[in-house]
Amino acid sequence: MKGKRVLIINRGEIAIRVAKALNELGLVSVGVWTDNETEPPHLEYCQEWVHLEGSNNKETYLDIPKIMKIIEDYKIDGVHPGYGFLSENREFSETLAKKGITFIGPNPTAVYKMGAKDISKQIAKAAGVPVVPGSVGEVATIEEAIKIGNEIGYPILLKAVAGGGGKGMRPCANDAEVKANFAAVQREALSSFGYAALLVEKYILNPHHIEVQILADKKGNVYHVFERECSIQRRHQKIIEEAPSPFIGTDEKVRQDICMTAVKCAKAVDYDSAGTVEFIMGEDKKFYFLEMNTRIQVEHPITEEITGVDLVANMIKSAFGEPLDFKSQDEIVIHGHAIELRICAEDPITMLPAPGKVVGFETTFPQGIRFDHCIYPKYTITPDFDPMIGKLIAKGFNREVALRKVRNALDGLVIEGIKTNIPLHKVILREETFVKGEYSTAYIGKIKPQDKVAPKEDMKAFMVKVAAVEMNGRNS
Amino acid sequence: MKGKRVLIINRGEIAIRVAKALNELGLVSVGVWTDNETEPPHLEYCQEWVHLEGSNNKETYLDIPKIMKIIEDYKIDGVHPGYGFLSENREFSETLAKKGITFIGPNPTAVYKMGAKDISKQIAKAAGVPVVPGSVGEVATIEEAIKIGNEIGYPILLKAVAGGGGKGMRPCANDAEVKANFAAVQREALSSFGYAALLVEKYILNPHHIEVQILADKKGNVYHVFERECSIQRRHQKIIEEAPSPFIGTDEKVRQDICMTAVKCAKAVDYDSAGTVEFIMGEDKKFYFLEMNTRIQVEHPITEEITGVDLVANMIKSAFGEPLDFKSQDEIVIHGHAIELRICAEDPITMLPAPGKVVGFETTFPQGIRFDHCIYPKYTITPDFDPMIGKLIAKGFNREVALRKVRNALDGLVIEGIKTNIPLHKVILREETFVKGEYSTAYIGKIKPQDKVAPKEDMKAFMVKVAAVEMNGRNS
Amino acid sequence: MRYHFLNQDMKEFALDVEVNKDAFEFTSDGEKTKMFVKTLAGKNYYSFDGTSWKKLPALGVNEVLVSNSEVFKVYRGFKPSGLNKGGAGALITQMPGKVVKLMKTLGDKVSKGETVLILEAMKMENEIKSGADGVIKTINVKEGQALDSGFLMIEIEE
Amino acid sequence: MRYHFLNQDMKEFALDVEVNKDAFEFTSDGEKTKMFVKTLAGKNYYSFDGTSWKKLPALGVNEVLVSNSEVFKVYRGFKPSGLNKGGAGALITQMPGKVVKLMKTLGDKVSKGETVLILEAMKMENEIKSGADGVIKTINVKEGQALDSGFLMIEIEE
Repeated sequence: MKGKRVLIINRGEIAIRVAKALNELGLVSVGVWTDNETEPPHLEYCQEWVHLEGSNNKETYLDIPKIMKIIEDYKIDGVHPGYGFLSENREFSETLAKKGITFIGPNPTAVYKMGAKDISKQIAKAAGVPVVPGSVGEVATIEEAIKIGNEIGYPILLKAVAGGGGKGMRPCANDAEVKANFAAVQREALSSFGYAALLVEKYILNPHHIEVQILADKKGNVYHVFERECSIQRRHQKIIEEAPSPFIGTDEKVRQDICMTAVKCAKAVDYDSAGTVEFIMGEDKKFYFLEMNTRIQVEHPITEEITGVDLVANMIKSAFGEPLDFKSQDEIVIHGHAIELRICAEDPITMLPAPGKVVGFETTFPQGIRFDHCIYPKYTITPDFDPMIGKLIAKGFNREVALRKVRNALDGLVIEGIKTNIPLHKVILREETFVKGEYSTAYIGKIKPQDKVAPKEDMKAFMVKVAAVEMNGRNS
Repeated sequence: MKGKRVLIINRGEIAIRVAKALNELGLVSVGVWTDNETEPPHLEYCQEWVHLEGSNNKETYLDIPKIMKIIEDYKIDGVHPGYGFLSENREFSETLAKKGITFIGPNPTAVYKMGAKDISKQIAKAAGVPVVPGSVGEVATIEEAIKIGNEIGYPILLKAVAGGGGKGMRPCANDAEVKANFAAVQREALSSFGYAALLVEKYILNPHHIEVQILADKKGNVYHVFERECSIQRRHQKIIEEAPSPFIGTDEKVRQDICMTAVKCAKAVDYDSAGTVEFIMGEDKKFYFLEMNTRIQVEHPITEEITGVDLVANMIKSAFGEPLDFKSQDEIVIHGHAIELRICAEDPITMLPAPGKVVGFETTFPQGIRFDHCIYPKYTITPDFDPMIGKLIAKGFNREVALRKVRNALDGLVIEGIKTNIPLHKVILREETFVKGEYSTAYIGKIKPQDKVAPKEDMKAFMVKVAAVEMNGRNS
Repeated sequence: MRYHFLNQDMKEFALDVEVNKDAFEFTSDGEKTKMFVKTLAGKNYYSFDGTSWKKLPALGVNEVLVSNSEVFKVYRGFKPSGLNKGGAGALITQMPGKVVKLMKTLGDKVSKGETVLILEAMKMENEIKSGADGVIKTINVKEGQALDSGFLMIEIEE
Repeated sequence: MRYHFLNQDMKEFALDVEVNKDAFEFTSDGEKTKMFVKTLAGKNYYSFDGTSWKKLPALGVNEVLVSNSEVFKVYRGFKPSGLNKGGAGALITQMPGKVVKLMKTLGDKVSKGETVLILEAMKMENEIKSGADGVIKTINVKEGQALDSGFLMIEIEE
């Protein structure tokens, strides 16, 4: 494996994380720069720099023929896709396989099977993994919906087939509510998606998003690296993650159950890399398969922190057929607690993206903090890329210690010149139900921590900003 | 405990480490600056800065009346002494106790009992802890020495009472060698120390320096936080430490034994803070008590890394009578492996101190690295202070991973303008017996890694330095 | 030295600062506040009481200053006269973005509320609507162009 | 531009560098080596082949350059004529230190090998001995004074 040349076809903090692992393992990390990001900070960690021509993602990180050309020109042996972009693209992984290039990720069949939502659910079901109960296919009439409601038990969700993002769906608690809502959801579906067909699904109250990290080698060994709770979300995107899950807590039976179920899912598609099986868990701790992400995930660091397993390095080793760092599931144990905050360039109240240019950046962290990021003074966050610019991760002996550390770290994180969600995180980290660990995916919508963010800091904060400008001018 | 004002009467990396813990716990960290270090980097982490007048250690970090004055003037509630300076000074801890100031360390009696070498050995012996077998007091004649040699078993060490630093001591394998060497050691003792009296002590071949971390509260609960191996030493000072000990390895019986023996020692002096019990271990894995350090130690981070226990935070909590992060010994487990390299301003070949001014400083580390340091560009290392300027710590899933990470990190650590032992560490980390973990305190003397350090780098390294100067000039 | 801050809603306030070597004196609404400053090991620090110190970020002079959810235009030492030129007919970017589509050309008639162009900011498309009835007088952007915050894209003559 | 390097044993070598915008050309012992340079995100990088890049530290211009165990005086662009003034009678610090004790005063006779002053460097005392028989001509230090490396402490007239 040593000396192999690996192209990182990604940017930002994940490109840095991957480059670090490649360098450490003795491989050659090859990074790219594009015309709409000519000075990407990830090149700091890449041993070689290649120009990927183009000024938007379609011309660069998504352009398979162009990437294949670079692979040929620069004698690349393997590719790490990071997350997003081509990380779960069947065509890309198949093209690489045909050319004999190592894809640092699962085999193309696993990518395909888990990539298609309906296929992945069928596979999970066939493997004996619970999926959210509901109709098989479209539901045409109110009567049919009521029948299913009584079969699977209320509450149920009436949902547009083409739906997503909260539109075209309504919960119903009994037959009467189905009758009252059916036509309305159909109309909503038609107007929003141009297609009126509905599905019926069990409605899970105050659900938890819990996912299980999988790590597998090319010899059929599939391990789980325990779970993460990612229930703090806005716009169906995670902003805070924890490991282990405070909701599962000390219930080792449920923990074992969900983790081994994830292994079952992964084995069902002959999974052979790092990946994540996502579940939805109800208040009764019953869980249902949602999907499997066939890539390294944003929130992988919290799992690394509590288990000591270097997921990215092991993912690379797996891809090149090297043995993993462990030989049995028993070697992987949870140790302490980790919390990750996604630091995003966005308005802390509206939570809408807010690109811009960083003009000041300082960190003063306690012990036990990891900050995976791509920020530097003068860094410009363009509308082209994801607004997530860093991940602040704290590890502690227990949840209380981790919380104490991440709170102190957040107070020591200063990013000037752009809006960030730091003020929002500050509110959440001191909010009672979060501190107690008693939250579900309904958190942001119900508790509304964003309403407690002051739109503007006090006058002293402005004095500090003015002083920072004046002092900086003095020193240069 | 929150809001208490704590004076850190130390400097460098340990002052930073302590300030971080104080801030995180919600206390007020008060740091000092002196006339021979007016811009100490540790103030970056201190909330308040106090001038400790004086231009040498005697007038500053060792001046108890001056420190007591500051404590009064600045309404200080507690003091953290770090390591060195007044950390193990009985007078200081007693003076604080009288004034009702919290000393973040053990009670004065424990400091005193463990501070006096002969008393501490007696206490250990009385508590049933093995000490290195030998004569009780001075040995006047050859016959007496031979008698003891036969009692405790050869080899033995003839040793000047006043000895130290390798002078005035010779090992003897049998009666004949005692006869041959006795007079010579007496002469050496007389010429070196002005005092001819000798001791006889069991000679331990290829010994290992193994120490056990202790953490205790003020309610009589004493815990061990496992062992560290510190056998890589030069001039009887540690330069590389590991946890857990590769020599103890998977021998859980010995590990339990040495750790519980350390707890016994600590309990014998009613220990009530963080401390370390040092042992010498022979090739037969028999171990003997050396001394107890009643302070936080330089190498505490490797224990923090493998156990997840924040030693410094817990030491502070203990001092203020707060409960520790755990309630039973079982909660503390080893998880992975950690290695620490002490980065010193010294010649990498002669290993002699080499103060100077840092003119360039850059780090490019893999994941899993912790660098506790006080280095910044333009930092001047004065002859007044310890040459240790940083500690490079790697944690890995196992020793192999930790070694891989620390090796890669070391390659990414650039300090220009002063001599450092980085080139020496680079040799050791690739040297066979070290890599195998088969080394004793004889390592530096026997393997002589310093001989493999090139006195001068190649011409390309000079080109890089020239380019660094030219490019830096261009940017400013 | 007077600093003028102007937010997106054209609300403004001022902060006076007297810069000395070791301390700044601020005046806001007639109230004076002293701030001590110090440079240590290459970094800058501030203190309101002379004993408690905190780090200052190395903050480059910038026209824009962000405070939680509000963005302020900063004018150091002067207050531009034409501050309120941004009337209903001036379409100014509120955040950086990229022009996806121009719906009008020069001279076109537009009515209040009509979409004039589409601006993409972080994967989301925003319809930029005319604030007045009138005629397109100037177009300062083209499709595909990336814009900073506060950029005057289009002017409409009422 | 020629760089002269002189180590503690007065051994010297030179390195020529031609500075261009994107590349440096070095000449050492007649052999040419090209180095590419680039600035990225506020940091400097170098490459000998144009594809493999490594970070350059922000290295301030300094008179002293350290290479593992050797310390070099660096002369950028010139070679001082009086380089070899440091004869046996000139006592020059080899590392930074502090003067603990002066054993002689101006005009005192000293013989070769005799201790002239005691210099403390990192908790260790070093006796600085005369390299020649002679008379103390100049004393540039006093007790307690902290000295940099390469400082001419005392001159002895032979």
